[in-house]
Formats: sequence, structure tokens, C-alpha cells
Amino acid sequence: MVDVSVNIGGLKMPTFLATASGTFGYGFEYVGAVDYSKLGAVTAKGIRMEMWPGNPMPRHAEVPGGLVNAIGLQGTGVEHFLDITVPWYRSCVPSVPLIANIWGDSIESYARVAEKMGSAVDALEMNVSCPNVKAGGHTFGQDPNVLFEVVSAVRKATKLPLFVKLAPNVPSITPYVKACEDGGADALSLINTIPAMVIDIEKRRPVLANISGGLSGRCVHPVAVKMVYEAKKVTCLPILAMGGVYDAKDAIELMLAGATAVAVGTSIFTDPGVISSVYDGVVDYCERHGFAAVRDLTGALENSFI
Amino acid sequence: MVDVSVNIGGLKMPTFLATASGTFGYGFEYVGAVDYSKLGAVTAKGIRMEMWPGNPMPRHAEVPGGLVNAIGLQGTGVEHFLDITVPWYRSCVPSVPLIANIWGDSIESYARVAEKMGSAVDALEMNVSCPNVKAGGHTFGQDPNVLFEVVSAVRKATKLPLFVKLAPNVPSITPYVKACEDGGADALSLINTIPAMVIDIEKRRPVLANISGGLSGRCVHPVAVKMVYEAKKVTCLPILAMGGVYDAKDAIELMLAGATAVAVGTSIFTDPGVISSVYDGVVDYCERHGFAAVRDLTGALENSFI
Amino acid sequence: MTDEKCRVLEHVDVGGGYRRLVLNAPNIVSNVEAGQFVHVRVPGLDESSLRRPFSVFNAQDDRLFLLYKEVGRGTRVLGLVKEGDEVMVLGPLGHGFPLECKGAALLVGGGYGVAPLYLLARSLLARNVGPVKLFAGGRSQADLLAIDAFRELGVEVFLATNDGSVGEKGLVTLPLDAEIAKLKGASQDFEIFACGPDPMLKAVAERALSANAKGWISMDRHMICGVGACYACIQKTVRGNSRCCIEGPVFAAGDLVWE
Amino acid sequence: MTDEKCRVLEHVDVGGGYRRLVLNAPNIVSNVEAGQFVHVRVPGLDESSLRRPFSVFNAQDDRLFLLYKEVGRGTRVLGLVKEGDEVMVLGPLGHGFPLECKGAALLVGGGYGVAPLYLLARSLLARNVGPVKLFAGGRSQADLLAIDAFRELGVEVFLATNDGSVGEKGLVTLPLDAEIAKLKGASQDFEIFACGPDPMLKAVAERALSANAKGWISMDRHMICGVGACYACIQKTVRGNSRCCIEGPVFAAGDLVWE
Repeated sequence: MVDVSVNIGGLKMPTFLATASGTFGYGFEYVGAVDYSKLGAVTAKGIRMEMWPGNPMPRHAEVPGGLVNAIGLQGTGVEHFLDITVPWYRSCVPSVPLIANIWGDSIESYARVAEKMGSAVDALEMNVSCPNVKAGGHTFGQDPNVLFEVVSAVRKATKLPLFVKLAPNVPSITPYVKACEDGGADALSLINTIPAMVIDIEKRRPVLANISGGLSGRCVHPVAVKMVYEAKKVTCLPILAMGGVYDAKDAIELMLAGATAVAVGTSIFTDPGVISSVYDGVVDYCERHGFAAVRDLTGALENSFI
Repeated sequence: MVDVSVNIGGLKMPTFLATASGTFGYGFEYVGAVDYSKLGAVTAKGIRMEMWPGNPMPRHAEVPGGLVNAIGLQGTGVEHFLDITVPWYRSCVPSVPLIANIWGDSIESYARVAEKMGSAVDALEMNVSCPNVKAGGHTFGQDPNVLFEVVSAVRKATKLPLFVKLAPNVPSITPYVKACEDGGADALSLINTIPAMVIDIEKRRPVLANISGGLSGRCVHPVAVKMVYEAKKVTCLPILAMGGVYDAKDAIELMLAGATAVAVGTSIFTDPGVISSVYDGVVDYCERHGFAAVRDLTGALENSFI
Repeated sequence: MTDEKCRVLEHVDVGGGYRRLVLNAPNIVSNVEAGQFVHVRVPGLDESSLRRPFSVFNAQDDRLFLLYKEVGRGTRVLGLVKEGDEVMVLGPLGHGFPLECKGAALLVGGGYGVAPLYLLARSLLARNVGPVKLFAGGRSQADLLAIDAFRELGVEVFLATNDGSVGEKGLVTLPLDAEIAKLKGASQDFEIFACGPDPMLKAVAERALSANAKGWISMDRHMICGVGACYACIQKTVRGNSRCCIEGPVFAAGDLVWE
Repeated sequence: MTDEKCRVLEHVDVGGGYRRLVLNAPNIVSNVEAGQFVHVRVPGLDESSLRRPFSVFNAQDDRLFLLYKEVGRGTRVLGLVKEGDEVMVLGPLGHGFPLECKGAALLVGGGYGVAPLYLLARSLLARNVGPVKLFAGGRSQADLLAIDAFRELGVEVFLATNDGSVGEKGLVTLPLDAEIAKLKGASQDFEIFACGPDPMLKAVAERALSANAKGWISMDRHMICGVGACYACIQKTVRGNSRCCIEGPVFAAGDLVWE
């Protein structure tokens, strides 16, 4: 029996497999189509203090090998989340830990929503790829100094295991990883979507109402592997890796590159069964290669590449 | 008759369509399989001062929707390039302008190879995504200050139209565009490949001998469109756009986003006929939509999106 | 809701670019309600392509009937599926039509918008609700689908085509308006159930509201997940941004906010 | 070199996981030399997949013969191509075998490495060079391909299999070494031409060099462009990093640097 549990930044996951924020609603929508016993955590859709309507339509465009989306973080706000959504999730899915993904438009608003979460969820994941209204639309995550500040503020506001989800469009992940470490993060989530845009050439206008969006799906996987590998070289923080996981091989690559746990995301839309097939395939790989625990895969490249 | 010619940073291209560096050798390798009358420029494989062996094998990995490569800029050095390669290209392909792609490991070596080129080629394109040996492996292009320095140095060394090819893995393209402007570049080439990595899970080692490489191919196209659109918003420099151009629609998207000319790259490997099909499709689009010249497509989104 | 592996029992061209796909889907068939949809993983599309949503035309004896038109890459590739192939079908999904109809049920379909109306007609008739009348519109005769099937149920059918090739020449609202006037003149209750292109739906919703009748509007939006998880298929309603896949696809006419 | 649209004339399983693909390719056939290869765009792979290179087994009367084994996704999908389908074929590519052979021509093939040796045998015999002898090795009898075709040309054939199911039990170098010893004992000239897995090629190259005979080694590398443009398919040689697709695939044994 392969031990499939992992501990990532203080969050005990019964299995190594999570869902990525924004791809699995609030965790209960797929009941009936997914084997939840194979999930180690659900990451809920992003939540901020207040209700947020999200972007106008259209919100997505399918592209070869991927999906560009600009949903715009539609959500009901933290109170509804705590009063209605979390209890409903707990009743539908009693045994899978819940990670709340949080965001804000100011450092203070991040801290407030984190504090408000109390211990109602099992961990927090910060989305730092949304615009800082004080900085003219720059994202919190694109400047290591601002990133440090917002992580520090959230750290002070919560005792929950704290994940920070980083964007892949950086020349080097190192200063961002250091900012998360210094700010007191417990773990990293890698990677967020890649900025992208699709144009309708007949209408000569962007397909998305938001003009641009984020690329996810199968094609971003090699970018995620690279980012996890680079981050692992410079940090002891555990990594929850996501980005184009469509099969067990994809998940194993991310773990060998340094991830402690892996999330499926866009692949769920095509095949909710990906949760079972990735889980089963990783366990089978461990059995075939003599790994007693999935956690032993983390960074388990041949010596010369560590 | 649609006017297909464009002038990009002083380089007169008989058509709007080029080939991307590294995907078309030195321009003559595809003779017999390509209709050169449809090309407005050939960008040669990267050249530095001295011979360079490139990376060990394996140098590439095919991934869904793309290709990860780490060829490592194998080349014979600028003297052989000028003595043998360019004359041979001119004899095989007399009417298509030649852009030399140059690189170095120091600011001085960039300037030297640029100077050495004299007027043997029709334009220079700087690859700034290679490591600066003085900066511990950071690329020249990842720091706007260093980028400014290297562009300035090359600007002083050449009177040729000067293109700078920028990497897509940045939080914002703006400071890099400004560095190119301030350094005296005549045009931008967007985008270089996206850092990526593939792991052989059975051998538990990277597939590429170089560990990681650059992702190109169909799947990077929406990332290129986004980058061109963002660059165009902040600069008057003309843009040569490349990244996942597999059909005319892909090229038109890049031009509507702001590109003056477009290059095909990885798509050539699958289908050398892409040069004809993209050219024909763009001309057909112009005819259908009443554009008298391909250059009128540049940035021709509906007013509200400019 | 289950993700059911379904064998293709029949897949035929019914003319005009429309096809009928019949699947063996006992789980979905035993749970589906009129107006719900299924989310189909199209075999032949590459493995990372999104699913495509289809209204349920009929569900009977373990067999799930879909009626669709080739409108893009997904439906073009779906057209290649052959009898005996297996297809993954997620469903039943969404909120369908309410069946507590008071008075006449006026079913209004534009093009393949009639797809969810057949199971609706059957369901209403099974509850002895009615009478059930179908108003079907399209560009031309070939766009009027399954009309005989409705007639066989005993549904009175009114047709309209843009080119006048069959029925009234003009929009489907022509015969609908006439029927509404007649019912109102006779002080008879009615409800309207509609599926089709947006302009038709908007026109039908307006008629329901101005007649003070209940209107049930099935919206067709591009979808990603189909289960309410991704928030891509938004329709503005009086309650804010609602998801067509879960709050819909059927909305009350008065709840819709048209842009 | 052209990118030729070729109709599939025949595509048959020849056992052991090997297939023969016959294409109508008048341009390529009229230009191809023994040891050259073609770069095939596999129908059924998605449109952005790379091409796959194949040695030319034979070229005659406008017909191009390929002999290949299913070794990965590309060849698996190629296996679905049917008679009458059209395939884009870029070629002929690379530098093949020199035909100025002095003395006996010892052709050494491992598995589907015999593929380029058949056209070589024909070409050598057409020049009245020889005698031509084939040494074919493989894991088992099923891996020894087209042996009868070689025999029909009048080629003397020596076989070896790892499992001893046919020919000598062991490596193909067993019968090769015996023949080399015989030829040297008789002071007869010979050249060696080889294609197969790397360890076999290295062993053959060493024998050519130590016998002071010419050795021509055809290297099999993953390729991207096939025409010398991308520098992905590198083989270390005494002249540095050489491209298998253009300086090769056939290299002089003495030029190769083994790692």
C-alpha cells in the first residue's frame, strides 16, 4: 500500500491530489461525477470581502491545446461564503480539506478577508495576480516588495496554513519565492495562468469582453514544470503544483520537479474522471518504482539534477 | 492587388511575412520546399563572434501543442557566416532580405558581432535571452537596465535596422520596451520562447540535456498576441511578431494586435507550405475586408480597443 | 448527475445540416427532466478540447435523443461519430422547464431550439396539461425540425419561415401573436416556453411579460464546465450574473436582463 | 527536395509490429539515393505535430517503399493511414551511402535498420559492385525483415537472433566477424554499410576501423526539420556537432565520435 497522504505547509492532505482554484467551483458542483475519496484538498473559487460580479461575457475562448479565460473572480463575498457555501461543502464533502482562495484590491482587504476566514477552512491560498488599485493596475504579485507586504499582512491575520499562488510570467521566480518566505508563507502554489489574448479577426475585436485573460490547459504544463523546478532550487517551502495536469505522467513530472502535491484544473472540464485517473496512475507509478509513499516523489530526480 | 510590402524600422520587406530565427537555418535549407517569393525576410539562426557548439543531445522534446527546444545556438561564428553563409544565401535566395540574429556573452561581444556584420546583411535582430556571464547566468533581457546598455552598445556599432527580440516571461513588457526605445532600437521582435521543462518520468531526469528549454509552437500564440497588444500600447516602434503562427488567422490576429510584420517559425517544421498558406490567407483576408495594403492591418482593431 | 459512458445507437443526418444522435444512457434517461441538457465529450477532438452542451430532445427506454446542428468544430467532429462508438456524457444538467402549466402551453422554437421542446411537450401531455401548441420558426423549411414527431404527440403546430417556404412568411412571433390574441380574447390562461436564438427569445419574453403570462426561456450559451463550477456561461438576471448551466438554462422571462 | 503529396498505394502489416507503406511519389523516387530518408507528415496527428523521418526501403516505378516499426505515438498513428489516403512527404533528404565500393559490400542491419540497405543492395548491384552480403540481426525471427527480398536480389544473407529463433544465436557481429576474418584471410577488399541501434553501429564502426576498411554508418536520431535548419539531430563527429539530417544520416565510420 502506497502512502498517498502529504503534509504541505501544515495542511494535512489525505491524498496528494487537489483541485485548482476556479476550476472546481466551491467543491460540491461535481458531486456525482467525481470520486472525492481520491482528493486531498479542494481549492475553492476566489473569494474577497464583498460580492463581486466578475467580468462581462464572453469570458472564455478555447484555443488549440488550452483555454483562455477572464471570468473575473465572480463571487458572493466572504460572509455568504462562510454562512452558506462552506457549511454546504462540508455537508456534501465531509472528508476533503478545503482551501479558500482569497483576493483583494488592497493589502488591507487581503488581510481582512483572511482574518474573517478564521478557522472555517483548512488553509488559505492567496491569489496575488489581481490588480492593486493603488498601483494603477499592477498586480500585487508582480513586484517582490509589494508581494512581501501583502503576504506579511495576511500572515498576521491568519493562523491557517498559508499558500501563495504565483504567476509564471516572470524572468526569474527567485525574488518572488523569497518575498513569500520572508512574508511568512507556508507553501507556494505554482502556477497561475499565463496572460494571453484571442482576437476575432472577422469582428476585429478581442474575443473576451475583458480584452485579455489567462491561458491554462494542457499546453502550459512544461512551463509549470520549469517554474516548480526553479522554485524548488531556492526554497524549502513546499509546493502545490498545477498547470496542465491531464494524466498521471503530468503530475509525476511536477512532483519529480519538486512539488509536494499536485492540482488538476482545466482538465476537469473535459474529463472529471481525470481525478481518478491521475490518482490511480501516480499510485501505480509508485508501486512500479518502489516508492513507499507519494511524498517520496518530491524532487526525486536522479542525483545529478537535484 | 493588395500591397503586401511593409517597412519595419527601416527594413523594406517585399512582403509582411518573415521566418523566425532558429527555425529556418540560414535561409537556404528549405529551397525546393518553400515559395520564397512569398517571404519578406529571412531571419538567420543566431550568430556570435566565435564558433559555438551548442548544447549536448537531446536538444528537443515534443509536447502537446508545442515543442520545447534547447539547441543552444550552435553556430560557426561571424567570420564563417560572412565569408560562406551569407554569399551562399544570396546566391540561393537573391531577392529576400536577410536579418542576422546576433548574440553574445557580454555587452562588448554583442557590439563586436554587430560591428563585424557591417552592411553584409539587411538588418540585425538581437537575441537578449542568453546568459550574461558577468551576471551569473541572468539573461541580458531580464533587467531593463542591462537591456538598455546592450541595446545602446549595439546601436553605436551598427547603422543597420536594429530589432530586439524580447522574452514573454515578464510581468509587464513596458519597461523592456522603453529600454529598447531608449537604447535606440528600430523595431521589436515579439516573442521569444517561453521557459519550459520536460521530465522523463521513467528515467527520472530531464528529457533535454540542457535540463530546460524554450516552448514554442501553436500553443504560445495567445501569449504572443497579448504581448504584442501590450507593447503596441506603449510604443511607436514597429513590431515583428512571432509565436505559434500556423495559419493566416494567427498572423492576422498578431497584426490586428499591433504587429507590422509576422514571422512563421515552429510551424515550418511541420509544414513548409505554411509560408504560402499564411501569405495567401492574409492577402485573401485583405481583399475580403477591403484593406488595400497589408500594412493597414497593423493595430486595426475596432476603435474602442485601440 | 453522472458522467455516463454511452454507446451510440444511431447517428443520422436529418437534412439541413441537422443530425440526430441516439445514445444508450440508462442513468441519464432515468433522471432527466424536460429542458435539461447533457455535456458531451466529443470523440475525435483532441483530448484537451472542451465538452459541448446539447439539449435533450427525448429520453425513453434507456435511449437519449439529441438533435443538433453543425455550427463549429465541435459539432463537425461529433458528426464523425459512428454507431457503436462510445461517448462520455455528463448529465442530466441544469434546471429545466417547470411543468405546472396553467392553461395552454405555447412552445416556441427557433431552428434547433425545438430540441428541448419535444421532451417538454411529452412531459406536459403526460401530466394532462395543455393544450400544447408548437410554434416553430426558421430561415427555411429545412430548419423546421421534428415537426411530424410533435404532430404525432397530438401537438398543434404553427410554422413560420423567413423565406416563406413553409408556414407563414416571417418570424415565428407572427403565429404566436395571433394565438396570444386569440387566447386573451377568450380570457384563457397560457404559459410560454421558448428556446432559440437570442433575438427570438427576447421577443418571446417581452410577449409573455406584456401578456402577464408566465414565460420560460431556455438560454443557449457557450459553456466550459456545464455544472456551475467555472462561471463562464453567464446570463444577466435580476439576481445578478447567473450561470446558464445551473441556474439555467431555463429562466423565468421576468428574471432575464437583456443587454 | 520537394514536399510531395503522395497517395497511399499499399499499407500492410508485415508481422512483428512492422509495416510496409507504399506511396506514389514520382518526384522523390526519381531523385532518391540509397541511404537517404523522407520526412512524413503523419495524417491523424494533430496539425502541429512534428513530422517523422523514415529511411527509404525501395524506390521503383514512381513507388516509394517505407518499412517501419511502431515505436511511439507517431508511428502508431501512421499505422491508421489507409490505401487511397494522401500523405505529405518531404524528400529525398540527407546524404546517403557512397556507391564506389571496392570489393565485397557487407551490409549490416539491426531490426528495421535493414530498411535503407535494400535500396543500397539494389544500387550496388546495378553498378556491378560486390559481392553484396547482408548481415541481419534482431531479437527474434520476427525482427528480421525483408530477408527474402534481399535473397531475390542475389544477396547472400547471414542471420543472427538474440534468442536463436533463426540464424546464429547472438549478435549480428558474430557472422560479420567470421566473414571479415575470411575476407582478410583471403586478402580481399571490403566495405561495411550499417544501419541499426547505436550499440550495433558502434560495434560495426570499430570493426571497420580496426580492419582498415571503409565503414558507412547510418545514424538514427530524433529529428525536427529534417533539412538542416534546426540543429536538433546532432551527432558528434571529428568535425564537431554534425546534423544527422544533412551531413548524415550516413557518416564515415572514422568520423563518428561515440559518447
